Amino acid sequence: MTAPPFDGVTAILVLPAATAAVLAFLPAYRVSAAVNVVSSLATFALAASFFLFKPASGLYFLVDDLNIVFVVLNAFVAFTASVFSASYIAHELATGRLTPTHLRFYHAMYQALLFAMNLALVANNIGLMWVAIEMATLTTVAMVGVYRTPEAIEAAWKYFILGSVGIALALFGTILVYMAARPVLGEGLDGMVWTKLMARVSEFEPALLNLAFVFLMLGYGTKVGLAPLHAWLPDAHAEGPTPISAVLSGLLLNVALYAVLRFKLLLDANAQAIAPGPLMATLGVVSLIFAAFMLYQRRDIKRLFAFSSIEHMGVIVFAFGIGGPLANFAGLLHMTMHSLTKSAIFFTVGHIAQAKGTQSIADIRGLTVSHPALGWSLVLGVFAIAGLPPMGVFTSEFLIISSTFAREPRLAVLLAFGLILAFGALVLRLQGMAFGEPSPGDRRSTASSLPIAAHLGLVLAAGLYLPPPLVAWFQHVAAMLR
Amino acid sequence: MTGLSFDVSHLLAGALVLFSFVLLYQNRLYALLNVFALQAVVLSLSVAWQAYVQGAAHLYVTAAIAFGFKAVVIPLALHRIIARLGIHRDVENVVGVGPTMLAGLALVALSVVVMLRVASEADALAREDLAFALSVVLLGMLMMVVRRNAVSMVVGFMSLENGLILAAAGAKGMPLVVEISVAFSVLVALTIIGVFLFRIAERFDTVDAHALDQFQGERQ
Amino acid sequence: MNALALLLGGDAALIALSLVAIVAARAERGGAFVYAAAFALCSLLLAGGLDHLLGRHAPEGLALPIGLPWIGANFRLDALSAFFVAVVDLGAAAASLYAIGHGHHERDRERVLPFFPAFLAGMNLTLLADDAYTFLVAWEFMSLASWALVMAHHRKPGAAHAGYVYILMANFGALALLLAFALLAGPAGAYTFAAMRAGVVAPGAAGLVLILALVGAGSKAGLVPLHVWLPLAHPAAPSHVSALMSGVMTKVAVYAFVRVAFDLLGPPTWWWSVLALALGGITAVMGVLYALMQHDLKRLLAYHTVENIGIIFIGLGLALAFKAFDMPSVAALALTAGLLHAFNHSLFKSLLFFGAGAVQTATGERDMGRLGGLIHRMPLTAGVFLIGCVAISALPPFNGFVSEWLTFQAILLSPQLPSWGLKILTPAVGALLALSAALAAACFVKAFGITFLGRPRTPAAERASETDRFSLAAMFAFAALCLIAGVLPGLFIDALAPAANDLVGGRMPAQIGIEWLSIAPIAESRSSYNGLLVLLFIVTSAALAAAAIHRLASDAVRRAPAWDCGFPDPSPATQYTADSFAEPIRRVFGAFAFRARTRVDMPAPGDMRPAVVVVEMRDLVWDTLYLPVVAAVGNLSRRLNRLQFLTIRQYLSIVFAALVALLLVLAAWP
Amino acid sequence: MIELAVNLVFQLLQMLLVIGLAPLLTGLVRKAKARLLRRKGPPLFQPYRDLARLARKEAVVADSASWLFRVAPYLVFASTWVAAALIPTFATGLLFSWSADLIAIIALLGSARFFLALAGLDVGTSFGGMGASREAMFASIAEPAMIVIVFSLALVAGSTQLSTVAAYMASPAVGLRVTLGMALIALVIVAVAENGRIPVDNPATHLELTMVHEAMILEYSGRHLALIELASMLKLLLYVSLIVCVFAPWGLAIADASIGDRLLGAGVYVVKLGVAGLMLAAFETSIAKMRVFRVPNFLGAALMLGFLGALLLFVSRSLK
Repeated sequence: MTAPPFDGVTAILVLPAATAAVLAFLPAYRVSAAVNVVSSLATFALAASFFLFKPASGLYFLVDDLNIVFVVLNAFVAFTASVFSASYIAHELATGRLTPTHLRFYHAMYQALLFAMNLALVANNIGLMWVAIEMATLTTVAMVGVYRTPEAIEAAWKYFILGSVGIALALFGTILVYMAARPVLGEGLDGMVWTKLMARVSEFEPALLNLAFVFLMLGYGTKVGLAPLHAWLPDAHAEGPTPISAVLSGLLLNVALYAVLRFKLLLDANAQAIAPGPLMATLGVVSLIFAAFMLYQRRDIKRLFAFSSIEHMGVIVFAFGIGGPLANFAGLLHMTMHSLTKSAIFFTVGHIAQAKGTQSIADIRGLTVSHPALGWSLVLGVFAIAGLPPMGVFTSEFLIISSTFAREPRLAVLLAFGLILAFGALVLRLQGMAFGEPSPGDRRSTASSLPIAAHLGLVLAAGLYLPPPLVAWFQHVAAMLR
Repeated sequence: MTGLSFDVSHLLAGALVLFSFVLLYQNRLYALLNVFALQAVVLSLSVAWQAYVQGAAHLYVTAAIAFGFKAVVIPLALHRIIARLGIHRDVENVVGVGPTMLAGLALVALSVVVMLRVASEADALAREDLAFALSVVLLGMLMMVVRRNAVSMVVGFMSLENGLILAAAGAKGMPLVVEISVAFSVLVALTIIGVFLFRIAERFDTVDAHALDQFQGERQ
Repeated sequence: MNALALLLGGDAALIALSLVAIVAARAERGGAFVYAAAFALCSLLLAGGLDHLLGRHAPEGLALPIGLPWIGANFRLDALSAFFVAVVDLGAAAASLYAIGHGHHERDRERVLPFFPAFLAGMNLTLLADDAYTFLVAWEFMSLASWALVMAHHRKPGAAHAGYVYILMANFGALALLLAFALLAGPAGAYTFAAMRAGVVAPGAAGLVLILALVGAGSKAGLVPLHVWLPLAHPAAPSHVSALMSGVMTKVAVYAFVRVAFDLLGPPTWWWSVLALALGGITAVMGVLYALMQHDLKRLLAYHTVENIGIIFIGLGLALAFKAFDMPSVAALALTAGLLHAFNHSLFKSLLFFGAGAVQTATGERDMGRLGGLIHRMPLTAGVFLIGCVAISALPPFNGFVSEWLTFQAILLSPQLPSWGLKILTPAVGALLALSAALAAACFVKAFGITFLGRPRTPAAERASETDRFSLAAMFAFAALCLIAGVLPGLFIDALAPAANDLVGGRMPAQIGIEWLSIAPIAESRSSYNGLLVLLFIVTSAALAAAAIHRLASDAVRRAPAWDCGFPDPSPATQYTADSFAEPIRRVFGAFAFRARTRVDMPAPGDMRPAVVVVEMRDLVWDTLYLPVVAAVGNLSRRLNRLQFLTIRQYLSIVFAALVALLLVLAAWP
Repeated sequence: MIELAVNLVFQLLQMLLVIGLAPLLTGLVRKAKARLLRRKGPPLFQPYRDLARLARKEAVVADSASWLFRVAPYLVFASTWVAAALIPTFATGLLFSWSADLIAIIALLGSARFFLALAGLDVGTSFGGMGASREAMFASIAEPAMIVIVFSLALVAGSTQLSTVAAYMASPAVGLRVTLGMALIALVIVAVAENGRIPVDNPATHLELTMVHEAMILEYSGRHLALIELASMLKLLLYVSLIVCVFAPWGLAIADASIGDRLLGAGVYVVKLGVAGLMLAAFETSIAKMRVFRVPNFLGAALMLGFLGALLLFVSRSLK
């Protein structure tokens, strides 16, 4: 096996890993926060450089149009999230929820997570991808439990157990893929190299592929948070530090989704194997409608938006399941928009929780009166995520629904039903929180509002104008996803 | 592949499934651990056999890990935990043993059916092995589902993992098997440490999985 | 300088203004500034629209490289858009003018000012959009801005509920329109209106599109049973915004329906018109009945908007019918009637809401039961409000009568229709129309009589004072327009000719040429009307009578306490109230329309208990259509919510079950 | 030009004629009723005297009344007069007949009612309110009934233009139609209700709880009262002449008829009025007043009849 050329790919892996190692021994939390930001920025810069000169792909690493989108998006959100967390944790220290020791661990884990996710995204080897995703899961488990409260421990435990089972299923799927590949590609590493698999998948044993996809879909689907495998997601979002909630919703789900997409491509390329589309579409619709109903019963603001993440993951998976250039384009766009918007919302929620000193929706009232900027950005964020124009999410939902309705009217109606249901729940809660007589608690939040502004600005811009290069890129990827 | 080697590996795999059933049947914690240790031994044997048949040296490592870690270390650790927690009472099953057995049989049948759909040009050993591995995985999961006690949940998880190792070892020339088995050992270790930690931190008065849900998100 | 560019520029300026308003809201005179600017811009837009409409220019198109990639943002200005631009911006300009004065009384200025221009821009852009994406963006933008304005007084009880129902229904409607456009665009995603016009839709699909358009536009316009949000939201907003929402935004919805049904969708099928006609008729009657039962002035006006929307849709439905059977000139008559009524309604409904706003600021009351006698304190407002009432009650010589008269003329031509269903349906709709007109008159006798006439019922009403001059200016302007449109309807009918020509391929005979400026929809021998002469007759004969009596007989007047059949009661509480006025009508219609029940508890002589009358009315639409849905959603969500509180083991079993299920599927796969 | 002048003259004549004849018709009805009740009854020309006396008296206006209270009588009178003037009484070719068709005439009466009801509310007494609200209720059914009747007439004659309708009715093309019969009955019912005659309302009563029209004008006196009385007399005349010109157009002078014909037409018209008045009197004396809340059913019957007529017409049309 040839060693991968030392290039951008290695860089975006080595940099976070090294930073993680350093941060693990940095006592001063301010410094480490700064380091965290800088390193994330650097990673983002490196990732962005992929657009200019695409790194070569080797046996272990692969950089193609599909995962560049993911890598860059990840790096960007990771960067903004690090900026947010840098200003956020100070408050956590002040309130004594965290100790400097915890923070050292926290920052180290942050970079480790970044490393794991990048690895998962650029891995060309399905085994390597599997290892990376497991690592990402474990690190996030550690971060979810960082507050050490019973709730946090329980959330982490739930996440850990369900995650491990998912991991196990995914591994079994991976083994099956190898088994299917071996007769064709022969023994050894080739049987796991995605590009080689892709090249000759048409000759693989379809039955094995089907079986493999079932396990992979369930295994990685658990990470994507598709109903009914979603149980870990709300608690994990609610009990961890808010930056981590943002990272979970904005990044980790995407990484798992990326894995699913890869294997979908694999199955699509084999004529005899069952089409993965219907299964994905079904899971997507189920998640969407289920989450929409669940939204009505939420009492905790972070859980509310966690469920909205499930809902949108459903929409995205549905779009990819439906397939076709329009739907795939819409799916990619929706994924991007969702990452930006949802992380922005979680940033806002972090501020709100700090300002009001609570996460309970019932105790948050009249934000637009007591904290106008905060309140209105929450309104903006929720309307964006609820798919109201002129926000980017509307664009993707417009494309998804319209392209589906022309082909699968019933599904489109279900989709529309789920969306309006979720819309109703979100706005119901939003009005309670943003309007009316303000509730007590008007502490100012220390955290910076820059990330929020940046994200919402981007989303708004995307709704009004998508730069042609980006469009062309997405269209190319959409065609590749067929 | 000669008939003999085929039969041996077949035999060992079958034994694994058998032990999974025994695990399902077994409802005393200590006995459960012993049976699990036995299953681990059988696993290591079958992996070793695969190593011998395929002439793949790295599989011996996996076998060693399986033996050392699963058949010796973990059972001892769990013994100590149980002793510490004083929960050497019966394992309470969610459903009776009889139904569980039937469900297990059904699962094995299911996995065989699914595997038989695989066209036969994939060599027989792989197929049979996979069928057994799949049943072990499903049985392990079934065990996780039907047992309330955290220790037996861990055991179930590990037997599930045994199935994975079996499959991995059976997959001829599959890379990363060692890494994977190591990774899983880490996973299991963490699980056990988790269970152990909570006990030491005096957070939960029992390791019954129920207690872990006492807060249950936002129920008020 | 082409009109379209001008209009788009104006809209951009409005959006910019709304950004400026965020800052201006803090300044003392900020409100006046913003409204004045909005007034100027709207006048500009109005000029642009009129120029295109009256200049009979050819349609103009313009595509901007924003919005949906590979399609861009397309805009188009044809006769129809131009007409509605004129309607919208006329109303908008008046509302801005009114608000220059009215806005002073606004406490939460920072919650109103930024959204007001945005709202105007949204409406204008919707009218100009020429592709599905742009249209929906503008449409939702309009809804969003108006939602924010409804929520401006968010501390008031009920405001949150109103806003919630409103935005939910708005989104529902938008989704329906989206689906309609999706069908029109087809799987290839041809989202431009031009492509939709070119493309052909399968008959079944076309019917579906029409239904979706009816639902989408109807939910915005307030067609029964999609009207529930309207009486909640319109009154909740500040009065100048209520005027816009009721008088103007509903017209944008009408535009959406006309655009889809007459323009984008191919030749109609006859049963489409049945839908529109039936819905229109029911809406007209139900709307006015609801209105009659109200005692909140602004709610009454809002409900009455529902009635007028019904009348407009009757006109549109007739047009569809005649178009389906290829009678262009008659279709033109019906369409003109509908559009003209849309215009007229925007005039007098805005006027009435302005008046209601003036009353509210003068007395702080919206409940008619606590008003009365205002004609003495605010004579000017009373005068214009009276004109509005006469006009909306479809009484000659004002404009409301003209459009309803035209609608009647169209109905009278329906026997020429070959279809049986329509033969039977149309006279029924005509009867409903007549019924709603009569009830409307009763409704506005009540509205004006209880609010402005009689004796003040509360100190607040007694201390009322005349409103400011800007508000009066706006109201007088619209009152004048109501009269002009009533006495010279020919001008407006001819102005509408090109729009009708584009949509149904026919036009009414030119009205300007006819002697004495009267109008004749088909031929003079058949039917004609001359508002001007009627006005002249009434004025002259009234003057004659007055002169004769004053000269020949006495003109002496003696003031005295009211006689009241010899039992004068000083307490104003003995006057008829809004509810008691509507009581006879409630007894006639309420029983089946609202399940109205009246329980009278009359104590026996000597018994000291007070007598009690309890009237219970149920909103059947809400009870039968909406509550069940709400209950079902709540129920289901509660059931599903249990899934969030399982133990880890149970979650594992769910995952396990999913796995087994999928494996079974695989095993069973052919 | 001459034509125009002649038409103008006849238009004016018509206006004067209606206003001149209206009190006479009322007087005739009163007299006939009294006779039927074996009373001597007031002289035939009593209404003129009443009006004159009222007009000479000073008008007493309640303190709480507004300018509307004083303007309303003139508006009511004017719109009723205009409406009455637009109905071809003895000749069709009236100059301004095309300025308003049947629907417009109904609407004019509607505006008269509108202002009268407002005037009733203006003073702010309970009786005024009661009258206004009941009047509104009656109107809300009477007007649709009237419109539906217009539908069926218009469908028969192919026009809502009264002159055209009358001309068509006079022509032999009509024949006997069930629709017309229904329309006639319905029209009579509406006329009875609109003019507040027995059984709907009793123009002679001042028993508070039973009165409708009288309750609205309770506060009026002097010249205002005179105008309103005259207006209601005009209204009665209007309906009667409407009925006769549509259903008994004999002797009606067609547009370009000679002076002689027109005079003849006038004579015939007066006779027709007399007959109608007597019939009305007979009808009124033969039945009792009904409860207020049975009136809607009474009017509803008219509505149904008219509607039925229209439907039948559709059927026959499409069969033909």
